[in-house]
Amino acid sequence: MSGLTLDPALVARARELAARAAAPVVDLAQTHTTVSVERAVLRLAGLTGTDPVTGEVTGGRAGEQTDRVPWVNRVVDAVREQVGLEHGVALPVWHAITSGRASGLPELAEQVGAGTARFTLPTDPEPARHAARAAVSAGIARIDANRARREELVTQLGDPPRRPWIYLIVATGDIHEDVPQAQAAARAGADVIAVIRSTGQSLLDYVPEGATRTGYAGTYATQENFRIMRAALDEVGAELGRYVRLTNYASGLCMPEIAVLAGLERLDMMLNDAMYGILFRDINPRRTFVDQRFSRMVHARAGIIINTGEDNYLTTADAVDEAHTVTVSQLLNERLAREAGLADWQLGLGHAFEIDPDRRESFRLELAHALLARALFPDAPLKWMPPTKHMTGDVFRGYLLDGFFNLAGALTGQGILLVGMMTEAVVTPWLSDRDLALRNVRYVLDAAGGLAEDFAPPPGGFIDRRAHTVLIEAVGLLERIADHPEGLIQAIADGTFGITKRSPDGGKGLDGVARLAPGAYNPALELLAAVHA
Amino acid sequence: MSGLTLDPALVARARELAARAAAPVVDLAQTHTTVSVERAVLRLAGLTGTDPVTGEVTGGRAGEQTDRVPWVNRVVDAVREQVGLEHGVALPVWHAITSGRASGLPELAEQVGAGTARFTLPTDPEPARHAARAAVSAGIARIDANRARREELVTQLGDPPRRPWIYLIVATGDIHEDVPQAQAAARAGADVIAVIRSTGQSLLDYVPEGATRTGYAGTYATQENFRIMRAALDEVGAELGRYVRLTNYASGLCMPEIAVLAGLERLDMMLNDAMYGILFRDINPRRTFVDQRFSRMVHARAGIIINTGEDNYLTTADAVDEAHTVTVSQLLNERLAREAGLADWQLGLGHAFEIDPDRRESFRLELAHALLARALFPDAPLKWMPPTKHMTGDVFRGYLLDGFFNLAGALTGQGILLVGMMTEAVVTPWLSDRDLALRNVRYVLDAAGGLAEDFAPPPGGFIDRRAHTVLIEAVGLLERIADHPEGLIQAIADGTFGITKRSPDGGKGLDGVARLAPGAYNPALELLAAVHA
Amino acid sequence: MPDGTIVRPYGDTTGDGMVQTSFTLPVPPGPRADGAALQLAAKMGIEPAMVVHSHGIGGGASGAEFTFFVVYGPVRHLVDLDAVQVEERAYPLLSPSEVDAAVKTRLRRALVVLGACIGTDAHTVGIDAILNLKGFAGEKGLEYYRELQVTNLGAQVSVPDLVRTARARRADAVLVSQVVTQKDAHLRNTRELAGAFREAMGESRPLLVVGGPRFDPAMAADLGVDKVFGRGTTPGEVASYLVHALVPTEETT
Amino acid sequence: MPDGTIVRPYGDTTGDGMVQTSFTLPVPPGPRADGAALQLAAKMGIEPAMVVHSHGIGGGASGAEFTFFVVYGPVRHLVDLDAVQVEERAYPLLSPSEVDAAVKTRLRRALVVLGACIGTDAHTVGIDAILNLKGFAGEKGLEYYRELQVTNLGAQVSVPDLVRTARARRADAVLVSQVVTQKDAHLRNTRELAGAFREAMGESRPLLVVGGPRFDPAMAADLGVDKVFGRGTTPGEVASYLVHALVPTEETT
Ligand code: B12
Ligand code: B12
Ligand SMILES: Cc1ncc(COP(=O)(O)O)c(C=O)c1O
Ligand SMILES: Cc1ncc(COP(=O)(O)O)c(C=O)c1O
Repeated sequence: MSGLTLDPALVARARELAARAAAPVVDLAQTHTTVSVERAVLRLAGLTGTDPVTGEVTGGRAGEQTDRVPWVNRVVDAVREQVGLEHGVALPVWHAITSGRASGLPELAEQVGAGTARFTLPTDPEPARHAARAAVSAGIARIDANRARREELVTQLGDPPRRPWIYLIVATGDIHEDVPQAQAAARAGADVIAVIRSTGQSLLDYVPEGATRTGYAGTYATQENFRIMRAALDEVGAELGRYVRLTNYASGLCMPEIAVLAGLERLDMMLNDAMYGILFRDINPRRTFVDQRFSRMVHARAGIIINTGEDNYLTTADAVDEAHTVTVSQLLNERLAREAGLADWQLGLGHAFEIDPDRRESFRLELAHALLARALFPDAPLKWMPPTKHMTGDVFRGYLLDGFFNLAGALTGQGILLVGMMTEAVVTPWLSDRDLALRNVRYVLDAAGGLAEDFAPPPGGFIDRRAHTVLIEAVGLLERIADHPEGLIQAIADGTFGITKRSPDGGKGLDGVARLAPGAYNPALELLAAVHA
Repeated sequence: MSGLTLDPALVARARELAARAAAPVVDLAQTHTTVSVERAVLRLAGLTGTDPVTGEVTGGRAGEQTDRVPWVNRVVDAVREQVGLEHGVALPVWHAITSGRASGLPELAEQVGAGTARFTLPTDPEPARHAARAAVSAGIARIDANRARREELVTQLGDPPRRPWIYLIVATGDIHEDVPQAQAAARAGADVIAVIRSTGQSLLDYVPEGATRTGYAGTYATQENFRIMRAALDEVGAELGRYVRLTNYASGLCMPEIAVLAGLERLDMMLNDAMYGILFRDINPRRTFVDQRFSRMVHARAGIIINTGEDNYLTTADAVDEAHTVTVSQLLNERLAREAGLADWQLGLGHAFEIDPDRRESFRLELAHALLARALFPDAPLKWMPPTKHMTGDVFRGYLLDGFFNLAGALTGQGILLVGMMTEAVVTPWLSDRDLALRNVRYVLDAAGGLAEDFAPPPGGFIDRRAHTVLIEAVGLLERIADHPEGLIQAIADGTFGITKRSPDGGKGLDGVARLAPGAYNPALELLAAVHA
Repeated sequence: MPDGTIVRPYGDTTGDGMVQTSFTLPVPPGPRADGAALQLAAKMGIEPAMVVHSHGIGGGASGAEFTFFVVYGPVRHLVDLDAVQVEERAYPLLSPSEVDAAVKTRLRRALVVLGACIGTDAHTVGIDAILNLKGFAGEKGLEYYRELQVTNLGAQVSVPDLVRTARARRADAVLVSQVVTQKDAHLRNTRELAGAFREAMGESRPLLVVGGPRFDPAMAADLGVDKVFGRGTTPGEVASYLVHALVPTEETT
Repeated sequence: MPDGTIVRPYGDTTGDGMVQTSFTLPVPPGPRADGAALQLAAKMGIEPAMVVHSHGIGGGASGAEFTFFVVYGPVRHLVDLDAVQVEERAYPLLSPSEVDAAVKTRLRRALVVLGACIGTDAHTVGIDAILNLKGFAGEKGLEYYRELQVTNLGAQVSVPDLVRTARARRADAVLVSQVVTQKDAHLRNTRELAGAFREAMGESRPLLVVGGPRFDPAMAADLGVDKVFGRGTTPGEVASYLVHALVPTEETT
């Protein structure tokens, strides 16, 4: 494949504009904390467990385990009532411990449960800081150990034989059905297994616990489910002599906590994008941008590859008319990710094969868009998403379309290929859909993978012209965004992405945000910043 | 698409060798006649009709119309008994008429039926020659009129919007089921409709008559069936504003006669290849090579495009190991076709997408072979055949494979694309198979047809190297064939093509061949030669 | 075909009854598996059935535990077209101006329409296609209609919230979308919706209309709602239905 | 699964019974057509069925006369694995040398095998795969066996000719291939074959073995032949069967 040659000046200009457009978001994230960020700190310090929930039920059936509120929520809520969130929970919590009111986090949680816990800010923060730092370091040490273990296993078992990596979704709702399906998929050639979440989870302001069997169109993301699937994939990986990667989803109201759990259970990739939560889950922008920064710092430390959600825009907006909004979002996500300490190899920027297949030259337009992303982000893996919007119940046509999607992935050197399902418009994938889909991928990569050698879109040709048009449109849009003091936040309010408008003060979870006060302390941020600063 | 650049010297050498290898066949054809050639003469002179057959039954049910022996057979057999075939039937037949023994062909046929006909050679051949020439001219005039009519309709309705032409097979066995299916196919985008024949027909030493409903895996080729389908396609062509072409099959024991009927009923393409009959129907080589020359002269006059059968070799031989035998056969067929007066635009040389799809790089190997044919025969339409041998009952995989076959056709500029069916390994195509297949073709050509612009196999690259390897192997094989006095005929006996051995004296129909005597006369040959000589 | 009203599937000849089917059985591949597939095909009425393809799925050390099959053959069943129940549109298709005219002249006030995706379903493209100006399949959405006062509450709306809003806004019609169907979530959610409105408002409840790609329009009664729309619905159909269901046929005096 | 011997199709959960099917009905597209498809699906035991796709086929002026459907849903049927009849191989698989040894020591003469495609069927790849040296799936064909005297008559052999040759050559076994199945040609031809041999040679007829991709191995008796082989047969299976059927188990003395 002879890539595109882009005007370097134009590319530099695009990045500089992206930095300006993202600045208000970075500033926001650096000056605020959230309930989920604080809960993540307690999780790093090792606090787990739940007690029965009272009140409203979301997700699975009533009184179910997935409805039990974790202690980390109880503790953070209690601290917030008594001293507020603006200093972070670390000082009041470890002050309670260092001052001997509780032996440790578990006992403290029990006191909270019993309503006997009392939180205050220490006059001398040093002892509390010190204790907090020590506790949190333990969690970070475990994350570091997992990262090392991954590198060890990869050298031992080996990476997938070729690019793109084959990424496959499992979604029965029942972790115990997911396991055999994930293992079957790995045996059939999947390099990466993603377990998507139950439809409701990203709106839960807590992370359920335990092994779960009651998700809708997805399985709950819990630490225990992570552990079960990780073990299952390690087992099949050993059998296959190939390290099989595990993916889950951080986006939503609990990005920081899920990021921590992913690090603690050695997940390898995480869908992580505040934009997705804002646009498609109506989560409050301020809340999730703050959460996103923390969660990405954790991912950076854990050596996890993030996947962003630009592909989703094309399910609500037209893939040709709005192609440039994908490029703009990718540039902004790159900026925000780097600021949080992620390296380029960790940036699975999203894009998708979503052009109406009945449109003339649709395949070549896809190639143009895919090549543009490839040329703009040469060191990022890139997440290449299959057709979904224009898939229909005609599963034969769908199977063909997925084949051409696979071909486009091979021709344009995508890093992560999300396997498309012929039943996309019908059901969540069946065992056989996944198997047939992997056979499709195998045929295309084996038989035509090398075609990249013969693929040479001529300068000034259809593909080259289209790619440049999109880049120019993207720069134009970035200029308009960067010129506004609120930058990206305003652009979202204007409905720039996925033709969906979201205001900075609307959506779910705003009440979980607090502006940091002077002297606020977050041991995790301190420890994580230490590395990449 | 930037075609291959072949070494002109090598190409010239290949053609010169092909001419030498084909010489014995040309000589054979020029010095012999067959019962079918002579029957074709009578058909051109307008003799039709049958009477009930006695004796062994082939094809449809006993006593059925398809078992009735045509009068042309009766007459030729009678002449042969009484005066032999070596002078051709024209002189004895028209001598009987000019000398007043019969008013014309119909009465003569009745006399033959009644056993009262007497045939002798005229002492003065001129009157008989003259009458015969006049009678046959009438048939040729009708063929000329059809050719003119076709050109008229094409200018009126227009040709297909683009290349490749979409070629589709209909095969219910019942002409009255074929019609609606053919019309449905045309409406769904087919440019060319082929009605394949009942499994037994090519072994019949006569052409059945009338509208038939009892074929197996195909419908009988009869003049009436030709007429019915021609009318049906003209009707739908007018509706669609696009001339829809009709194809049938000449190969077999009756090549000359079926060629005549095709000319008389304005068919547009004919499968015409003695090699197919020899290798896959075990028809005697001498018989069918003689028949082939006459039939191709008729096609040349009728402006019909022939399709050759090299693609079939790859169903019995390996498509990679034996790729060069396809090239060799194409060069020989080109030579034999030109000698019979066909222009390059009439040469639908066959090749196929038959490489094992599980083989690495199989798709690029296909592209190499297809490009080689394209480069060797720049002015021939080329008939691009879909995967058949490696199709399985996995219809989803089959649908995908056909999509890549379609892509290969578009990338390499094939002229005639035979639409592949996902049920290839299961049943003769269903109505829905054909419809889905055409949707497949439409998607690929609309969405990716222009990709040829970006397809540029680099010199010295995988595709270029493979194409040259095949060409060199082909020249090597041609050298060995040309060096043998019996040339092609010996090569066939050696099992060179489709790993099937056929000896010059084996197979069906040898008894229908006669070496021409001095003074032999064939008015059709005379009239047809007149043009291209 | 045998007789206009009795038909059979069509492969390549009238009446041949040919169908294709594929499925997976939790049985390792082999003759026994193929036999099991034939047994199932026979129970489905496919006879003689051909297992034209089968391959194992999964299986590592233990060998594949599942087999995928493709089966072809004729079904013995006849289809009686007379017995087909179709949700025939019992009302005329009106143009936007006709809808507006009907509401204006016969209802004499704007029609209040509320739309939402309930539960945890975040798929709004469908309801948006019906409600938003942009519309669907070339037809403008209900927001385009002058006489319809439309509010689109978006996705993930809880049923209690929806009931509250409907009462507050005096909604004439509540339009609800359900796209996620796994474990019949759409059916359960719709029943919950109907129940909640019945409880809260009884007879005076607004017209309840649900839609989504996997709904069977024949199920309205069974689900306790007034109307169900399936895949490919257009805004015009919905607007026409609203007039039919909510606007008195005679001018109100 | 419920109980080892009772299983249901597997979509994404044990016991969900999910299947996919597609077919064409001679009905113009529309709600009535979809209803007809649902009726057929119900008769096949798919309930509740989802017509997830349908489009018209053909139709010019008159409009499409056919509709193609894709239907998904759960079948109510159970598959009883115990009730599955499988043509379990009732004989051991032998290696070429074992076959030769058995024939040599126990039959004490070469086994005469005749192969052909009968009727107008020109598909020889299948029979060649079984007979020719080259063989199939890595196994050498019967010609490779020292103790088997094989003649491959090729394609388009008429039944009378075949009977004549079999008698002349004192064939122990006649192997016939049938690939074209349209209008059940393969079944009719096989019955004709069996009849002709019965008539001509009665009890003393050679062993009759037929094969082809669309044959159901369970049909041998019904067709009047000794053995039927289906898709994917290997030469070794056939040779082993010949020994089993034609070679006395005890050494002949
Ligand atoms: C777009 C899309 C998304 C977008 C949604 C964006 C948005 N703002 O809507 C995003 C990317 C966010 C998304 C996310 C998910 N999705 Co989604 N998504 C789709 C997709 C690709 C297209 C749906 C669509 O827009 N169709 C176009 C519209 C116009 O058609 P329609 O919805 O059928 O609406 C028409 C009719 O049904 C009717 N209609 C619909 N509603 C109503 C209401 C009324 C009142 C009326 C009158 C008519 C009506 O009129 C409309 C116009 O004709 C489908 C796959 C597919 N191709 O169908 C999957 C699909 C619907 N998604 C699915 C899933 C599982 C999810 C996730 C839950 C996956 C996960 N666990 O992460 C997430 C989470 C979302 C959630 N919690 O619900 C599944 C649902 C499976 C099932 N049947 O249960 C599908 C089928 C894909 C699959 N095979 O897995 N998805
Ligand atoms: C190759 C081929 C041809 C070649 C045949 C060359 C030759 N010398 O054999 C050519 C190009 C000549 C050809 C022509 C035609 N073909 Co054809 N052909 C095929 C094709 C592509 C592959 C068949 C094959 O070789 N399979 C590979 C062999 C190894 O598999 P097999 O035959 O199943 O044999 C195995 C088993 O069945 C078993 N077996 C088979 N026979 C026997 C016998 C014994 C004794 C035993 C023990 C075992 C056994 O063992 C073998 C090894 O496992 C199929 C489509 C497909 N992919 O299946 C169509 C196909 C068989 N052909 C078909 C048709 C209709 C024709 C034509 C009649 C079309 C026409 N009207 O022009 C013509 C005419 C031929 C005729 N009169 O019979 C149809 C048959 C439809 C049907 N089911 O009725 C098919 C299915 C294609 C289609 N979908 O239309 N064909
Ligand atoms: C970036 C990103 N995050 C999260 C999700 C899934 O989120 P949820 O679990 O809310 O459906 C997606 C959906 O594809 C996504 O693209
Ligand atoms: C050149 C040629 N002639 C004839 C035929 C068909 O001949 P028959 O009717 O004998 O099957 C074919 C088959 O594809 C062919 O390729």
